[in-house]
Amino acid sequence: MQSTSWVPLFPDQASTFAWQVDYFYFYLILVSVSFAIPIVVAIFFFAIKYREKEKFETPEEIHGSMVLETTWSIIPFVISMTIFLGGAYLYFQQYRPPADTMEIYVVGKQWMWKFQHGTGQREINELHVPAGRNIKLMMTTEDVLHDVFIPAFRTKADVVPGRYTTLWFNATTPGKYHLYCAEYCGLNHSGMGGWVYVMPQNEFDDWLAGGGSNQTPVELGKDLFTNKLGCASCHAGGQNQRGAKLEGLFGTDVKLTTGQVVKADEEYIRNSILNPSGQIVEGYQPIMPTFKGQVTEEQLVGLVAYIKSLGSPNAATSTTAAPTTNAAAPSANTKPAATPAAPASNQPAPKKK
Amino acid sequence: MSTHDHYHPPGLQHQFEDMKQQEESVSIGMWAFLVQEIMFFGGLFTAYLVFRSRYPMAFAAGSNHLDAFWGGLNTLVLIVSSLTMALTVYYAQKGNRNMQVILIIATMFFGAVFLGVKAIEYSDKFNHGLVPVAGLNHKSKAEEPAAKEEGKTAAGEKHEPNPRGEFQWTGENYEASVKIITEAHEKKYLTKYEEVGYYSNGELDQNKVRDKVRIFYWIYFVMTGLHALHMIVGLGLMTWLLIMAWRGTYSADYYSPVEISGLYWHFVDIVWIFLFPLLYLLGRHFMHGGGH
Amino acid sequence: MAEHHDIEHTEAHKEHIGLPGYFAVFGVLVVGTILTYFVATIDLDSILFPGANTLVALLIAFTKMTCVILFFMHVYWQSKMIWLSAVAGFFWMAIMFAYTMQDYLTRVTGTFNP
Amino acid sequence: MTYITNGFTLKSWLLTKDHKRIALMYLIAVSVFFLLGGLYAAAIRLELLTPQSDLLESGSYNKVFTQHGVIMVFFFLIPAIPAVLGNFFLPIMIGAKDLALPRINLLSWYIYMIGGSLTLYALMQGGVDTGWTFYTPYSTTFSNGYVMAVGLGVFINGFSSILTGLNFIVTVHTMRAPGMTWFRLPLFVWANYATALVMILGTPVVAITILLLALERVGHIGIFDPSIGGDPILYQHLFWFYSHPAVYIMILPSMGVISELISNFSRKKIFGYEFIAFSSIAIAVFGFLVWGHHMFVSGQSMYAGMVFSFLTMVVAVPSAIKMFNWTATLYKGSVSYDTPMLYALGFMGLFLIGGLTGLFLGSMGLNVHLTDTYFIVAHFHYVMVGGTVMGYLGGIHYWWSKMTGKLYSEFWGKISAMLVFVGFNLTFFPQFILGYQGMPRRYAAYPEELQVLNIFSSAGASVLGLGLTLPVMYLTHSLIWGKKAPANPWMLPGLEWRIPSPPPTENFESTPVVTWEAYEFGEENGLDLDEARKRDLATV
Ligand code: HEA
Ligand code: HEA
Ligand code: HEC
Ligand code: CUA
Ligand SMILES: [Cu+2]
Repeated sequence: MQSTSWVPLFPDQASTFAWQVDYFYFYLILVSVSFAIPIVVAIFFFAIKYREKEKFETPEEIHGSMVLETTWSIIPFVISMTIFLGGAYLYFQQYRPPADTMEIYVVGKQWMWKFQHGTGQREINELHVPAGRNIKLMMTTEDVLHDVFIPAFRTKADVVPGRYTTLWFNATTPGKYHLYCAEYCGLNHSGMGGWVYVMPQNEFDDWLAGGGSNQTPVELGKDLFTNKLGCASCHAGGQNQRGAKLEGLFGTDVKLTTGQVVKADEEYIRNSILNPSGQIVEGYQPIMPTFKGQVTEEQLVGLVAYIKSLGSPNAATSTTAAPTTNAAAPSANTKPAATPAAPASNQPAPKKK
Repeated sequence: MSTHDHYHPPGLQHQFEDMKQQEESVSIGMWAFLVQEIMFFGGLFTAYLVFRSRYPMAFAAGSNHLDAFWGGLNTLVLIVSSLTMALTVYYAQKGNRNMQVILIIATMFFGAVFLGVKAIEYSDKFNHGLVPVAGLNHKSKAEEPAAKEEGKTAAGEKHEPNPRGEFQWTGENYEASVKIITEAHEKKYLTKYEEVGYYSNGELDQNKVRDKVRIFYWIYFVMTGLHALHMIVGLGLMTWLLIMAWRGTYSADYYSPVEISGLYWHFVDIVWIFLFPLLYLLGRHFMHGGGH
Repeated sequence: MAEHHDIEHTEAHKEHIGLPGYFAVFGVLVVGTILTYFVATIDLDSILFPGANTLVALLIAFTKMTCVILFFMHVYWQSKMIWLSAVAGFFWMAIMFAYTMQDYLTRVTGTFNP
Repeated sequence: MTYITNGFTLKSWLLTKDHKRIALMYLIAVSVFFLLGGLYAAAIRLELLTPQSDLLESGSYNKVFTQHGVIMVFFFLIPAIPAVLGNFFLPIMIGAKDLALPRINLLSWYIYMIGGSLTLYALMQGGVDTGWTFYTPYSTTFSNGYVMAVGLGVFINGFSSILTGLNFIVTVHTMRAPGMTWFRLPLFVWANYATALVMILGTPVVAITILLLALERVGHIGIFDPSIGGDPILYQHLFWFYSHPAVYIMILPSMGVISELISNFSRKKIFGYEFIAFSSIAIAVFGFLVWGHHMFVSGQSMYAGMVFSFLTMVVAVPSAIKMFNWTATLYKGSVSYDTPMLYALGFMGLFLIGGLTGLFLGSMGLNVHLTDTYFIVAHFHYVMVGGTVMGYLGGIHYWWSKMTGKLYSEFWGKISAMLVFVGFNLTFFPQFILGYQGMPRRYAAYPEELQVLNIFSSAGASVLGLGLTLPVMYLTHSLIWGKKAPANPWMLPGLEWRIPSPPPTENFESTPVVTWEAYEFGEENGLDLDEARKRDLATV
């Protein structure tokens, strides 16, 4: 990760707020140090100079001093007012979006972020924005409180169910920055994050136009599955997984809550993604959200390919899909041949870069 | 100062020097307790304030269905019991045992009447499906085809079918709230929260209105419920007081338990003095005065 | 011990307004209740100003409360300490109202409920 | 006969109305909770050694930090100083035989135990995962932990706190010995009085709030749930209306202890007595007006935020006054470095950092970046552990000889005070940096680049843990093998040092008459210094 910060152990500075907040932070550190050092020095100095020399000796009495008391009430008060005013000024900037903004809609959901651009583009857990534009996020959530937090932009705001909150920023430096959920929202709170990509305007335009990727379908599917669409937050395995186990799913018979048994072929997987509530696997809750309208056909192909690559019963380790299943797929999907593209098991996760 | 084995008046606890100190302690303690009680109810009043300022019309609609007659009656009952309580203290100070006993019994009687009336009101809400918790209302079967023809249930009264005991805001109740809300809407009295809180796509939305009214009923039940709980505790206190007074424990020198219990009883009365207008009355003029 | 205690402990403790006084207070309370009921059925909001009904209802309730506190609860004759705690409770509740409402009344963005 | 030997049966303890015995019962209960909370802390730090959530998967991690917070705040820190040290010493320090309402005092212990047991039961059944703040709508609608049981535990426990506060108020008003005027009260008493005000005015609100939360959870009515017309932010208002003042419930008694320690171990009247006394009251009162600083990013109105931020700055000033007066007290004193004093000096340093970083958070523009990150975690551990726990330990050491009649090992005492100080800083200072870098709190897994600082923090926690375990060992050891304590080992003027160690049940043979000011080391205090010097030489 490239660092745009000029101080060690410091987060990147990538928005117009960043340096303001940082300078204010340094001001507070300065205030703190200039109070702390004298106090600590005084404590040490007095404690050593006036240490007990004779057991139980009684030093001279000192009476309080009104002058001192007034001084050390007024000075902190005045300084704290500068802190208040500076903070209020920054805050009003951060919380009042300017007039000319590019709006992006944000929906939080346990535990993923969904973004929608004005042009209709949708993203999950990733947000692409152009540099140098005022960007306003219109945010809400489907369930509990969440919080959009982008440290490099020094800004965050809670996302509250039942209403819209807003957040705006002007990203200055192209790069890739952390996006976190900073309001506790349950089980996978720490997994509810992703990346913000700041791009120069022209690259952003390309991206909006659907700049192609040169990943194989399985790579693409894996990327979508683990990062972009957040499938992994339910299907990643581990004891607490809420979604059905997908490893070794392809080609098996699946028992639905209706009692029906269906074969897990491409069609079935595709339907599971687009219309999850249509066929609920036995033993699971119908909580999987629909991804209809959020995945392009190309991405669907990738997802199906990836899930197939997760292994099928009659191909224990090697994940080349069994020809039988391939043949038995009367898929509406246009590119069934793309499936056994690569042995995904030794495919390293596409490093986020 | 006095040594330890001086004369101990009855009721003096060991940590105190004399009766005066004990009485002061107990009285300050009770007042501190009452402050605590005020803040306890204060949280609820804050909730009331927030939601009433958001959805005044829904609150008016909900309030109109409460029976101000019963509420007013209960206010009077409580005031009488407050008087008898005050008189109890008066006679305790005078050391008059018989009057004490009679007045405590009277206080308890009125307290019980209050609770009885509350029970009547609660059961009315239960029967009309106005308890805001799903499943805690009168469960009336979905109308049988036969009953449907008659349009009446067995009880002879028209009941909304409510098989799962859910909160109901239908029929006349709903019509009345529609009337209030539409009128306020036309005269532009609705708050901006109400504009989105009652309407979907420009149409009054029955479910949304119901939800807001349910919040009113929820506040009504929690507030009056907690108040009733305090009354019950008060009755327990009175029972104890009655026994002690019966035994002639209290005299002109030692009556602070009576006084302390009195403070509690009056406090509970004060809470009701506010609950009555806030829950039963505000918004009533919309019904009588025909809106703004 | 008495010399520094906060409560003036004299016979004042036993003071009260006597039987007629108690009944007078009782009368005020009853009248207040009936009054508040009838006022509530009049549409003061359009006669006077919006919120008048609420204001009147609360004023009556406050009067009733004050009567109960002062006379039934004997605060009128009590020490400063007791006055203070009686007032403090309500004052603190008012703080809670005021500071909570300052948020609700000044929110610019965001209505709640979809 | 001392209060300890006055009856040996279990019943004589469980039904006692003696404030000193109740205090010891609180001490035991509170320590158990502290140990448990500490174990959870250890689990947190172990998990955070690695960026992935490997030791604990996120479900368990969420429960662990929630339970750590709930236990530490509600069952350890809030009762710790008032219910243990306050209970024991407040009556003695004002020359009373007991608290004004001993039965209520015992009741408060039982309520605490019931609330605590309920919570423990809930933890054993499966625990909660809402965070100690129980934010809605997660806690009402989405969490499937034992929110109800833990909420009920906290609710019940609240009343124990209220009763303690009530008792203190009454006691300070009516039970002072002749001559013990308000301005002769030791500052520990003032601090506890101020705390008691907060307890009475604040705690009922959190009680009702939790009740509402519970009702919402069973009934699903909608007061906090926006999907049916409620407002989750109302919950936050009500919660913080108590929980901000609650942080002053935690710190004020500790500040009281520090005033005692600084003044007594400098053998000098405290500088600016009235200012310290009134600043406690000011903190208690103004502390009620700032709760919204926990909600700057919550969707609360900006203007409300501004008012809250302004007032936050205002409440910082009384704390500043205290700091300066303590420092000035050392000037031209006769400072000795006994274990309690080491804790007091440690407190000054750590609370300073904690308080100053509080200003960072109170300033809205910075708060936006810092809230819900480890900066907050560091801030509140600096004030709660660096402040309150240090003060609590200082107080326990200071009064140990009086409470138990035994002397602990000074050597080990000093070692442990140093270990705690060093370990503490190592644990929590790196968290400020982590926080500014943007590490969100309540995260079971975090980005890899933050691992180094987290390892520092976990390493520090083990030093800290060791430092805190030592006192448990040598204090317990001293109960049996410790030297017998004299009535006044440090020749101090307070009333508690004029009665035997441990005190008799009635505290004083006859009601004392106070003729000296607080912290009076001059001739007027009626103590025989030479006598003490001789005795001290004899014991060496
Ligand atoms: C013992 C407990 C304790 C104490 C005493 C304090 C004291 C203070 N706290 Fe802290 N705080 C907590 C416990 C405590 N806090 C907890 C537990 C949380 C997190 C809750 C959660 O979300 O889980 C929290 C969170 C918290 C927040 C919210 C952060 C957020 O969630 O966004 C804020 C914001 O204003 C804040 C501010 C302050 C301030 C200004 C003080 C002041 O009182 C400090 C005053 C002291 C000083 C200022 C130092 C001495 C002064 C000087 C040396 C002189 C120089 C002074 C000046 C120039 C003014 N605290
Ligand atoms: C009093 C309050 C208190 C105390 C003392 C502590 C003590 C510690 N805390 Fe905690 N902490 C909180 C209050 C406290 N904490 C709160 C309120 C939260 C927020 C929770 C939330 O987000 O909801 C929190 C959260 C919190 C986090 C953040 C979790 C997250 O957000 O993901 C971390 C991480 O490092 C942490 C660490 C520690 C550590 C290392 C200690 C160490 O200091 C602990 C050291 C103690 C021991 C090791 C025990 C030793 C004690 C004994 C041996 C005595 C036993 C006695 C007998 C046997 C009789 N705490
Ligand atoms: C909110 C949790 C959640 C998310 C996010 C989620 N799923 Fe699911 N998924 C489930 C659950 C629960 C089931 C089982 C119930 C059902 O069939 O709907 C399931 C079932 C499935 C099935 C059928 C499994 C079988 O055993 O028959 C497939 C295939 C699937 N999901 C793929 C995906 C893909 C691809 C994504 C991402 C684009 C995804 N899921 C995202 C929860 C989730
Ligand atoms: Cu979403 Cu945390
Ligand atoms: Cu706070």
